[in-house]
Amino acid sequence: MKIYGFKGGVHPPEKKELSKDIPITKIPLPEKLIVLTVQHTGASVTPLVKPKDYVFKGQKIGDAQAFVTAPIHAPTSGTVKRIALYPHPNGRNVLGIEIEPDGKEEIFPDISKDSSWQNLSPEDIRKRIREAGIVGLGGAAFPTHVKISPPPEKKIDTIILNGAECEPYLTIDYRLMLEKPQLIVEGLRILMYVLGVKKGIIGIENNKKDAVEVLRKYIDSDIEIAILPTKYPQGSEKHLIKAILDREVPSGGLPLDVGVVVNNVGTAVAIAEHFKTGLPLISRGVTVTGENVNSPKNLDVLIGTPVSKLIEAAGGFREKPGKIIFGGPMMGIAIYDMDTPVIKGTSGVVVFSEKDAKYYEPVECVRCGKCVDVCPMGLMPTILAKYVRKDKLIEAEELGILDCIECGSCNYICPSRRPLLQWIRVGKTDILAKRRK
Amino acid sequence: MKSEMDKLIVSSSPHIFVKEDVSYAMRQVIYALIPATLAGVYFFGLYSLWVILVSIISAVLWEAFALFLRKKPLNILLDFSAVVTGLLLALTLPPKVPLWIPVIGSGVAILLGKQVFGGLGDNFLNPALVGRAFLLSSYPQIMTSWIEPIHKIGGMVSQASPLTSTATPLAIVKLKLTGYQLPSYWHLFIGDIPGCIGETSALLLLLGGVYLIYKEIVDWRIPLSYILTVFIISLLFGKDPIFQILAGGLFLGAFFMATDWVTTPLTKKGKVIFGIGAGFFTMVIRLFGIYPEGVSYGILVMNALTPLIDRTIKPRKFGEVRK
Amino acid sequence: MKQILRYGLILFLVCSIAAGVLAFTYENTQKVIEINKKLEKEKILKEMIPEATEFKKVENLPKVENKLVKINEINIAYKGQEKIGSIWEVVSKGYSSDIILVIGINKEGKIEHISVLSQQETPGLGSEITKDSFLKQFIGKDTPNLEAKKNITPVSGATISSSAVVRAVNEVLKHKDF
Amino acid sequence: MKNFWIYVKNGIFKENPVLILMIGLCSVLAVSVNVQNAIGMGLAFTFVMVFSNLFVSLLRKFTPHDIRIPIFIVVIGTFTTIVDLVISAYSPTLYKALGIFIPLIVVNCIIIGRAEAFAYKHSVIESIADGIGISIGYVWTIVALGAIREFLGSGTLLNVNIIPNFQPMRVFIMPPGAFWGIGLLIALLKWVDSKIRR
Repeated sequence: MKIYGFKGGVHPPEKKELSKDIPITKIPLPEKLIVLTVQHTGASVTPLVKPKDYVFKGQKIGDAQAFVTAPIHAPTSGTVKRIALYPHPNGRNVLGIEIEPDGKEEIFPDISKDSSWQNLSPEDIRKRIREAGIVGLGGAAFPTHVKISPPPEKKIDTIILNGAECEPYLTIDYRLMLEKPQLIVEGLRILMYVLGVKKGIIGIENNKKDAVEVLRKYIDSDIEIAILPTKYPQGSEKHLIKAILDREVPSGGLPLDVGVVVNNVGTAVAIAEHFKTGLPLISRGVTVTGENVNSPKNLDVLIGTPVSKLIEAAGGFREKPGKIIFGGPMMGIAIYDMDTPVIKGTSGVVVFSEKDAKYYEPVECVRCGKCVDVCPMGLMPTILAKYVRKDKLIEAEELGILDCIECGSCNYICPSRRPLLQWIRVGKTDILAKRRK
Repeated sequence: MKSEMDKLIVSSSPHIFVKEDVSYAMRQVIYALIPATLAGVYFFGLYSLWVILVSIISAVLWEAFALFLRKKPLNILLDFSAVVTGLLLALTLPPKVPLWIPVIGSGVAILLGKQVFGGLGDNFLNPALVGRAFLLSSYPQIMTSWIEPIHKIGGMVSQASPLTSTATPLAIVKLKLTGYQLPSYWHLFIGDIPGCIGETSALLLLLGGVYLIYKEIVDWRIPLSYILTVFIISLLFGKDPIFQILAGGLFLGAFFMATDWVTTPLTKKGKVIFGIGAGFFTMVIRLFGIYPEGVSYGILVMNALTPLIDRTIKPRKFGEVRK
Repeated sequence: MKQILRYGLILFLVCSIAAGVLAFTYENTQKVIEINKKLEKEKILKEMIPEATEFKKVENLPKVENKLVKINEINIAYKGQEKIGSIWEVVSKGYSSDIILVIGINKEGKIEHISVLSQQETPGLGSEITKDSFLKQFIGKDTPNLEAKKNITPVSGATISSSAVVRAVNEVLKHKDF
Repeated sequence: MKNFWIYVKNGIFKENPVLILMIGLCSVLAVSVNVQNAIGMGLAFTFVMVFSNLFVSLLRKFTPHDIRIPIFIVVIGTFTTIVDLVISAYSPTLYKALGIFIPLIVVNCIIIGRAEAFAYKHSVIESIADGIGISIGYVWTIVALGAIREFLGSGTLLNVNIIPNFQPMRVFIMPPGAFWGIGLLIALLKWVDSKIRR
């Protein structure tokens, strides 16, 4: 398969060797689970239960009316203890449902046991996916049923499964590809059926050759595997499409505009698992890693498990922690509270020691142009940052600041240690706020 | 757990950074210049080592002085940019200049070429070249008095006694001077010819330049387009293109000055334009100007045009809809 | 229409007054200016050959073969009826400009005085030819065999400008007895 | 009369034509090679400045708005020609040095600028005050610049050697030196200004 590649990008140290050979394991049921009402991109959900209510495993406990949203479910059976504000990985406090598990794992009786998706209509499958609360598990957590409901005028011809996993440290997608290849292929087939597409492609970076070998055994001629060069941000939707199909998602557009739907391999697993067991999305794979945990792990954890439990499972801290990141080190968010629960978009937890979480004092831009070279979107980050600092938002917008995918490559490469991405984020927020007015 | 929680660092992504910072890059430039510097000292004698040392030390002191005046922390000195400026300035001086020349030159370079604009990153002209241009127009006699190398490659001792004044190969050609012999390509390439301390050895400068390109400190586009432009224009005007490339400070300029991060365009396309422009102006000065050598002014002119290039040349945006 | 006339009239008035004032000033300064000019010229010539009492401009200038040199003017100096020397104004092509020289030749045919009237050579290099240290080498010379780096030390770093002066002096010496 | 001194003071620093208004730079940069030329140019300028302000103000009631510029030019031109002729007659050396710059006073933006911006709208006395103030500002600036450039560029002041064996920085008598010099003066004035304000 011909690979086209894309311009820009960086090569941060991969650090995947820390956890890549460790099979996915489960962790003991924690004493409390906090299911937040903000799990995904789109509208937050309203709790459907009250404190002291008994909930079954897989019971829907929150939903919303909006289109772009997905319901949340109880990860296990137990009692609702409290509905209050809890720390969200994004730094704010949001409404969450705290459940005290009873350990009985009683499954919600109304759950459909019908596992034959072939007999369902695409519309019914979309409904099932929505009801199962399945969202993109790559990180952005965009509700999957929205993604696979393209407007009729857009013709979709290809589905790409994203197995690039370009973020350093993270290995959960790699483990899924090794351990659950048949589910990945099954999930992809469900998606192809829903969208009426003949072509499915799984994109994998060439540092995961063994995953390619394993997956090859399960595919037919309708599915291809694209081996991509290892480069960050290969896993960005737009760049995946560009690298595999040489199609460019237009500025401000979606993959739909070039006839493509992209889903994470984890999402495919979740879809396939849902049709196998009938259970909604109540757990996900998380890589817990970093030089500062004693034994890095790939874990299958319930949504709502506090991060402290994950670190416990990974053997605890090696030395004093400096930074705990939800997600990978390039795009993840540093959290401040050890009680922060896992949400549907949490693909990894990376722990840095105090020494590694060093803060660099920025110096004046020396105009080396490296940020321009590495920007996968073809922007000029240092100029954008300068415009934002000088409050020249119109100029920044003309230079394409809104196209920024916040991959952080510019910030990573900058020899002057300038917080370019922070400025660009500020600028984007300001421009969007002004637009709304 | 609570106590640890208080200490967690919160910052926005990304959370990892390259090791190579500005100071690292500047140190690489210094390493890359060492061969040509040592060759200069070998060719022109120990006195030129003094010139180099005085230039570097005074550049650092001037920088410290400026930082003190501007109430800036002195640890900015650790970016090594003043050392690079001092070294580059010294390498563009004739070997027997009096020692106050590098002191004044580096003062102008650091104070008027860099710090008045706000220090490293805000200067729009290459500081070392500002210093050199100042010296050249202020003390033209001192700045154009050359000596024969005291050591020659291959055991050949120079015929003329050292310290007698001589002329650079470019001056011999440009001014149609009689009584001088033009060095062969080989000598031009090796560098045992009259010229500035660090500009004569094309070989060692090329070596340093390739090292910097390999280390991804400089972009190959500028030196290549620069040298190529000089080559083509010489060809068009019936000059010996190999001579035009090897003689004078073209290699020093193309690899070490025209590639200065701060004063060259951001984009790759812009860098090519910069190289072509510098080559063009260098040749215009060499062919039609009053100076035999045009590298420093060629680069300075393009430095001044860099903001314009950056305004016009933008990288192609991903997914840009062509109108 | 009426306005144009009014504007015209006002302008005319202002201009007339200005013209009057200027005419008055001109009348009163012109004589002084002319005297000044004459005095200055004589002063230059006098400096060259101080004992001369009168100068006569030569009408038929000698032909110069060298294309780089041009003779502008020759004045013969007289002391009473006796011819005691000549003063030459010559132009020579320098490095970046025309160098205008004034050369005084005494009655023995030797150069008595030489100075640069105007030049625009490279400041600090070619412009050094105006210095006495360079020019005084020519005093007393009488044969057109001068050559830079042989019997004349050029200004260092400015061989072209120095040669231009040498060339001019040679031409003058060649034609001194025209 | 109080106003008179205020207007005079105005031109010296607060509205210094060269360093603050930054007009008429051409003659300043060209003539400030040494102190002598600077003084000569300054005096010529002062004469034209004060008299043109005076007459423009005097004539302002008779000057129709539509043709004020031609009239300003005629007034300024007249005084410039007078200066030109007088200097040429009585100080040929200065005339040689200032050369073409005296006729250029006609188009000096400072003079026509003040005629338009000030003298055309103010009384005769005020206009004279403004002319004097602006002239003082111009003179001290051009003389200071001349001193800097002469000292650094030739090693002399008023053609007297100051420091023996000083190696003059010839760049200062060339155009780049003029820009550096004026840049330094502007910086100095801003610095002093910020100190005073604080």
